[in-house]
Amino acid sequence: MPEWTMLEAIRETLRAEMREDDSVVVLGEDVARKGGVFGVTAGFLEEFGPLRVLDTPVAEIAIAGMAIGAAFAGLRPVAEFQFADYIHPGYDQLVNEAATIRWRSVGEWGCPVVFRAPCGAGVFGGLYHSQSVEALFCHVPGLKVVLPSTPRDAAGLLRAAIRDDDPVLFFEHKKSYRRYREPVDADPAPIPLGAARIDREGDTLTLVTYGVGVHWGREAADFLAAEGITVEIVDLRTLKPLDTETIARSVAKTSRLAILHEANRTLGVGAEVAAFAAEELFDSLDAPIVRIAANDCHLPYTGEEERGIIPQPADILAALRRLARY
Amino acid sequence: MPEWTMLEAIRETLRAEMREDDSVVVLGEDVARKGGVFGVTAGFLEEFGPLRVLDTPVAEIAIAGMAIGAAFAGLRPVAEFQFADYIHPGYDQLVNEAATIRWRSVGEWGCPVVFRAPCGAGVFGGLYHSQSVEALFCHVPGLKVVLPSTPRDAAGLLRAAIRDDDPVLFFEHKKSYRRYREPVDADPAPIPLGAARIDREGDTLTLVTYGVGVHWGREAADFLAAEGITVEIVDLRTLKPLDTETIARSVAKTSRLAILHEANRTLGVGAEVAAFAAEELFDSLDAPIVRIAANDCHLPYTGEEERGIIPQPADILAALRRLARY
Amino acid sequence: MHRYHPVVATPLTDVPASLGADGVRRLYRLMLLTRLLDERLWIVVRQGKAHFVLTGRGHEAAQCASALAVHAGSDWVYTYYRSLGAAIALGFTPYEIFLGVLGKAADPISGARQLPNHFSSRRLRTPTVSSSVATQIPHAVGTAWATHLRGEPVATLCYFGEGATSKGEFHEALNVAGLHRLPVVFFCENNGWAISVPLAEQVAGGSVAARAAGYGMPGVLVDGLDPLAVYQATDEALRRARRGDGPTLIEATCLRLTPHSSDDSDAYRSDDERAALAARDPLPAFRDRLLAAGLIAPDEPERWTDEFRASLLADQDRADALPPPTAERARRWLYQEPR
Amino acid sequence: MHRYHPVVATPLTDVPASLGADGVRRLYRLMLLTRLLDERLWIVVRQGKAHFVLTGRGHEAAQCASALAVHAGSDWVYTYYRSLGAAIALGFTPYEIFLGVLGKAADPISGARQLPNHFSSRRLRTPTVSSSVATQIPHAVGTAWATHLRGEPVATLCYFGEGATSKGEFHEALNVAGLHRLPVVFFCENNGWAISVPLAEQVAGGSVAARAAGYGMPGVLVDGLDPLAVYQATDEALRRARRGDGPTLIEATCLRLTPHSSDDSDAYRSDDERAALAARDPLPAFRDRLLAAGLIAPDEPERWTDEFRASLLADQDRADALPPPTAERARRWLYQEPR
Ligand SMILES: Cc1ncc(C[n+]2csc(CCOP(=O)(O)OP(=O)(O)O)c2C)c(N)n1
Ligand SMILES: Cc1ncc(C[n+]2csc(CCOP(=O)(O)OP(=O)(O)O)c2C)c(N)n1
Ligand SMILES: [Mg+2]
Ligand SMILES: [Mg+2]
Repeated sequence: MPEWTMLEAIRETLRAEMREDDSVVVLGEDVARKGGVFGVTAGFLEEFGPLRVLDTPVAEIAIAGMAIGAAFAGLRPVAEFQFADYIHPGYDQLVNEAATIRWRSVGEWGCPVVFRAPCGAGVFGGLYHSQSVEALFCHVPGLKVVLPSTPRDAAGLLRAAIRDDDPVLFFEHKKSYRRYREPVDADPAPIPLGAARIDREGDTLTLVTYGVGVHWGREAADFLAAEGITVEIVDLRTLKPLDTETIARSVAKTSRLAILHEANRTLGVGAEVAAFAAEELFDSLDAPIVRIAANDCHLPYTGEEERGIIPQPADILAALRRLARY
Repeated sequence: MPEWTMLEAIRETLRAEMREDDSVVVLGEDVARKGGVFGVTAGFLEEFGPLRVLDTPVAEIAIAGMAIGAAFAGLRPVAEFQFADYIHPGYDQLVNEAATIRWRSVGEWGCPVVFRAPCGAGVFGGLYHSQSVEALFCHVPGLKVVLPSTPRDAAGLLRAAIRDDDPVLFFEHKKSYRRYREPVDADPAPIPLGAARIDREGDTLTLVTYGVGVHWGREAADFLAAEGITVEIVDLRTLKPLDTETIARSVAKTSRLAILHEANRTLGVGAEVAAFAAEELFDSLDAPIVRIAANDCHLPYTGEEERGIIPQPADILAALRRLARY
Repeated sequence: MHRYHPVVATPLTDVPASLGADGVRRLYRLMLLTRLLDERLWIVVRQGKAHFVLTGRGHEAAQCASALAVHAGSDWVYTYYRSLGAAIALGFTPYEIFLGVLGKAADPISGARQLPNHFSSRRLRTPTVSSSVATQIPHAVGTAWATHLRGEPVATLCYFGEGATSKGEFHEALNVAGLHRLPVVFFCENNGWAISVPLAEQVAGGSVAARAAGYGMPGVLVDGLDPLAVYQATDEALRRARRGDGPTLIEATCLRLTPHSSDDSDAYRSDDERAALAARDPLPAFRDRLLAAGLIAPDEPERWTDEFRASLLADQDRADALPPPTAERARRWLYQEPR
Repeated sequence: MHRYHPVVATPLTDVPASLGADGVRRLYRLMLLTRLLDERLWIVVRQGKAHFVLTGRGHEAAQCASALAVHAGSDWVYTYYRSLGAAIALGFTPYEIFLGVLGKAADPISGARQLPNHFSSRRLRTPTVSSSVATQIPHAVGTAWATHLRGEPVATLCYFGEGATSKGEFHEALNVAGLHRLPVVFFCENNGWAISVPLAEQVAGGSVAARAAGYGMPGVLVDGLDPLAVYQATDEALRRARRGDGPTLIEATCLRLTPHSSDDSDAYRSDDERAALAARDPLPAFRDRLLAAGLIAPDEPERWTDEFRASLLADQDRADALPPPTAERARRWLYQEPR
């Protein structure tokens, strides 16, 4: 089994899908000649040619809209937004088009498109290369939203996303791209969309998180283990649909729920998880729910100021300790 | 005091602001010759001329972007999106531009623009004339989001929004436009953005809602009063920033919280209210939080099918009864 | 650089070969049927049997003639909410349209989820379109990319109004089509109004067809009241596309003989303006040309009118007898269902 | 309909009157200062003292000359992330730019919140711009609407790259400017590349200036390596705008002599291509013209270079001594603060 970073896992899975299925195509800014700004599609132009690996103009409406139109004609496009921050110009095509096609045609047409976008902060990118935008799509029926944390998950989820018959937003945290390598099946089994994963088991409290939050959570859990606090980490993997069953099962065991994400707190994914728990798991909860999230702010160029917004290790530890001891 | 519908209150307040302050201008599709598709700006072209009441092409990026640019130059534009459903093409200008201008210029520039849009269902408008999109903006720092339920509130909130130095999304539910008349001060005091209002007092449970939900809530409360259940209705009025203090005060009294909105449940505004309560009011709560909201779906042309999505009076009553008796 | 060129009215002695005399008769019948259906739909709304209607009265020549140039079921077609005539010419039936307008579950287009006349048919390769103006234009370019990539000798035809040309979608899509010489024909029905906003405040420069030059593609201005000129222009453009010679932008000047929709008062246009438009109605003009050329018999227009009226009433009744969708259906097809 | 016309290189004997010999010397000094600052900034990044830089090497002629035609502080200017030379010519100081690049709280442009070189100054009527390509173009049109409405005799100048012309923003904005003949000048710096995508896959038809005709405004193609031609074209366009004669679209051909940014490998261009570009560097060319015309003395270029280098190092050191922003500051100015 090859050892891959998340970036490699995404590249190789995408490549394998394109080899296997002629209808899988790639489009976006700088995806061909340059192979993408992070190198996700490096080498694709040479292997699959300029029509299946299409360098588009700087035109996000066209990227999203063409992917949809190509899907009408039977392709399975994987469209790249260069950064999640630049998905907003294509928002109408995602929300008013991709999300509604199957429903508005009572099942006659579909939209099997994967919209990929690197997201997340910590790279000195300023407010236009740092955003976490996933929650902006979770309110919209008809979409699916995925955000993997590990190389293995990325491979299995991307495969599932490409094979899914509905539009999937597939976000990739830039700080997870090269975080570490792990053995990944080069022919990975698709991971069903909508299935969370228990990243590690624990009894004291449940930490629901995803993406880079999983890594933050692991670090915190390692720390807290020494204090006798065992954290059960639920990696959501898919943010829409939400795997409420796995959350419920974990909370039934721990009776304490914390939610962690890099995205802004207000109406972040954590709000939905908390609301679900406050409705459906109320009687299992022994303590207030805790959300650990960005401090509702744009993100700056400097690391110093960014620390005033994004949850820091000490914040996470303190919040989890408080919850454990409530 | 004149008796106005909400539509008239909005029209007359906007007119009064334009009379008082030359820098207030209006732009949008069909706002001049036609006076807007709902007549909000009827007569404005004649009074203020074609430069202050600008019929734009069908171009939502331009509507939002020009309003922002005009604000840079000292105007206070009130930009209209013809329907909330058509705000999505301008999303980038709202989220990446309007919302960030003050922050990214460390206070040197601002964006005193009101973005108006009629929203909401129940008018046989199908999926492109029925949407409730307010939650899609509440996750974004730097924006304010307002959605009034009554003529009086609409007047005071619109005045505050126009005078606010930051970008305000001002949604107007189409089913509230002509619901009823009430006396409205023709020179209304601005209602501070971020202040909820207790629409009616009650002891059994707190119903946090806004917009058309307030009217649904009133009907339900009337009904339940006969059963000895008294509902305290909190009309949020401003959805961002959220008036958590008023919510907390009411829940401290009733110990039971329901949230009602027409917008989709998942990551609707109710999710944030519920998450806040589950974090901060946990110890006051005697029962699980209840969200009453649309069933996560697009909205159809026919009333029959729409009833399968939007909370119906019976659903609201049943949910509130269950909560009261928990 | 391509310059845009106007298509001159085709004399009837010079009927396009691929259309033929039978085709011309068929074209007139389609326009007539469209018109009668259009009138019927407004009556249905006025009678309170439907909530909303939006039709293409004054666009029949442009719509029916251009759609007849399509290889239906092989070429791809993106319509818009005003495309009633194109839909009828492509093969949508009045019965299907009544099902949508009357809000019936059996509506094959959208199960009465969309507002009426948002056409969709897999059989006719007419993908579902939304009400969000211009969103279908990049879709059409994506479809053309797909057929080009697979080397299929088919074209994609994309309809929209002149108001839609003001949207970013129009520009981004035409740019890509021009860059890759994709097999797509952009067909703009310029009726001079986008709801209440006239052409002079919609299209800077005043010409949609002239924009084509900026995208390196031919721009064609055609009299959208002359069905044969429209047929010829569209037929040529579709053939160019099918044989790999790239995209075309066609601007067909039309009339909007009704308010924008049944929700619109039309108060921003004067009675005089409306009368002037009505005097240019393409339908009687084409009928008279065909009568003069002897291509239709003197009694045929009236006879056809009566026949169509009767069949439309029957269609309406048949549709009206069916049930609306149920609340229980609401969340079906949000996502793919197990097959 | 306006046709686009190329501006022919201005002979040095024919220095634009409003610029004058002193202006020409000043222009060269600004270009030189920009270039030296540019080089310094890349060194700063290479030394690990800053995270990121993006400059306009090869754009100095187009940027400095066009900005000199601005009535700074009266006209409005929208820059973009590559506008280093325009910024310097408008009146931003290298010290201010170092503050941003080095991530200092005192950065007056954005408090080091934005990536470097996202210019903003109330004094210079240069509103803050984002990294989201082309978003400033509708802003410029809105500003022009505002000044037009108030009857002010000022123009708005809006800079962007040729990649930005592919965005819907460009189209929607130019259409409105054309419709209402707003006092705005669109200045496209066409360097042939949008990161790795060349002009041939970016601009269908190949010409940005030619797009102007479709919007009913003049399009001007100018050699962006010739500062005097650029000055003349911009000066004329700004005057037209100020006197109420409407918008202009200028396309200035530039070179991108660096990678897109310090994060870019430039691997998609060959060494030969890069060498060919370097051979056309506008800076030595302009210097030699000025020397030949006797407008600058033989020793001046080197003397100025040394002076600028020294002052830049001093600016850098002065900036570097200041502190970064604090975490506590992060949420300030999200909304208006009590004054
Ligand atoms: C994105 C968007 N904005 C606004 C509207 C509201 N609207 C519906 S039709 C229309 C005018 C379109 O005019 P045009 O393209 O000329 O088509 P016509 O109706 O004249 O055939 C507008 C503004 C919409 N449907 N979509
Ligand atoms: C909306 C948006 N999409 C994508 C990007 C990423 N991006 C940054 S610069 C750039 C290329 C712009 O090229 P051009 O307009 O020619 O300007 P240049 O950098 O060549 O001066 C791209 C695609 C962005 N910043 N904004
Ligand atoms: Mg029109
Ligand atoms: Mg460029």
